[in-house]
Amino acid sequence: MERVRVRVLAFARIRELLGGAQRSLELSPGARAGDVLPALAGEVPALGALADSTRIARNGRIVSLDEPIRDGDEIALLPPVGGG
Amino acid sequence: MERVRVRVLAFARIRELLGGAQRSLELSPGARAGDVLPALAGEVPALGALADSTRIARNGRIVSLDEPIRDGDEIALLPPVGGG
Amino acid sequence: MYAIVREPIDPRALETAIGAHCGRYGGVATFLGTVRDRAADGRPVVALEYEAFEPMALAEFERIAAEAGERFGDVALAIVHRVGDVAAGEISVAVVVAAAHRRAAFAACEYAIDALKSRAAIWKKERYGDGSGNWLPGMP
Amino acid sequence: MYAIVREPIDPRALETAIGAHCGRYGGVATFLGTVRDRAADGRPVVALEYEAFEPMALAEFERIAAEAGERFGDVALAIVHRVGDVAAGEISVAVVVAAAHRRAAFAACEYAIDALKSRAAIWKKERYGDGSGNWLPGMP
Repeated sequence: MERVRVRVLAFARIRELLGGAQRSLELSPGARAGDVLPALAGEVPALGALADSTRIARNGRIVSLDEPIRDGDEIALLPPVGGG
Repeated sequence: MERVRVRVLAFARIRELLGGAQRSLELSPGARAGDVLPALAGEVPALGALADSTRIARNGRIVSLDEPIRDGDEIALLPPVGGG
Repeated sequence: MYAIVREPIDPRALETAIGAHCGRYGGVATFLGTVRDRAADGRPVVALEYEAFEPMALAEFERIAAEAGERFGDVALAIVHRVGDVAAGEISVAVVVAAAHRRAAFAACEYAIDALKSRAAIWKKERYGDGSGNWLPGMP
Repeated sequence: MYAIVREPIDPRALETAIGAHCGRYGGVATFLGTVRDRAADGRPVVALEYEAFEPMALAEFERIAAEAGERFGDVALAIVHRVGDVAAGEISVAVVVAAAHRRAAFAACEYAIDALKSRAAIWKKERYGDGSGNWLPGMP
């Protein structure tokens, strides 16, 4: 079984809940984009409530929740945006 | 009969045709705003063709061509405007 | 803040003059009219020569600003037009509007520049490289 | 000209950067987002703290500018957003658009700021006088 270790980038409210802007995370083989936030919610339960509103970018591109994740990916967790 | 002497202010094309931005003009008693440009056209015929497009301001306020003119008035001859 | 000026226009100074950065407003919309270096027929233009009947033009600026306030709410406006020779690329007119929200700022800014162009006692002459010139047609 | 910056934004420098005064354009429309000193509930706001996922935000700025060009023709755009603490009254975002005519400049400017707010990977937190703060709701 292939190891799947990714770099997680967190922003805004998610960054604060996670306690940092970056961390590494090991996922089960066959993991998909939608598995990242639930995996972190095991450690920080408040993140679970944000899963519905969070978009996932894989290597700088927004992906659907069933996008397969590969070892070495950069996974960004994006709360609803609102600059300006 | 009352003398009607006015100060004429001319702008843009009218100023150039008239050869100056200001001049004084003596009008017949009972003169109206619409009489100013024709009076000057006697001296500068090219002004005659501009009468239809020229608006008249009497003492800083746009007036209709039948507005009576009084001695001492300031009469401005305004070509179609187009700043910006 | 309404003015007819002979020197170059500094839009940043206008923002300050209307209090755009006082914390009350959330958006500033600015329009700068700049002199194009080509006439409609393609001839090179070196400058536009602007002329105003200043008291009437300024009174119109104030009326336009009052109308913008009635239509778009709490807006702060600066309307400044330059006269004399304005070289290609330079700013001939600036309208700066601060408002709580961007919709009102954009709407008031566009309203004011449209009204200025069609109503203010200002004229312009296109000046070409060969020394000749041409008064541009305005609105009656 | 697209940037995420930490220092104060200078809109005049952006005009120069996009060639707004090169003589090719007849109008420049600018939108500056400024930080309001009151929250929606009336609480005093001392600053907004902005955060961006920079590579994605910049890529979005470029896409927005390309779309504006497709929709509104020959326009030159600068889109710059500041991150970090932006105090009440200061500029958080600037969109500067030069175009041959004012309609295109206004339309492209409003299009770009609307798109930026709803699509760019940028977030903001309202910071109050008592040291507390609140991430403002964004668009999913």
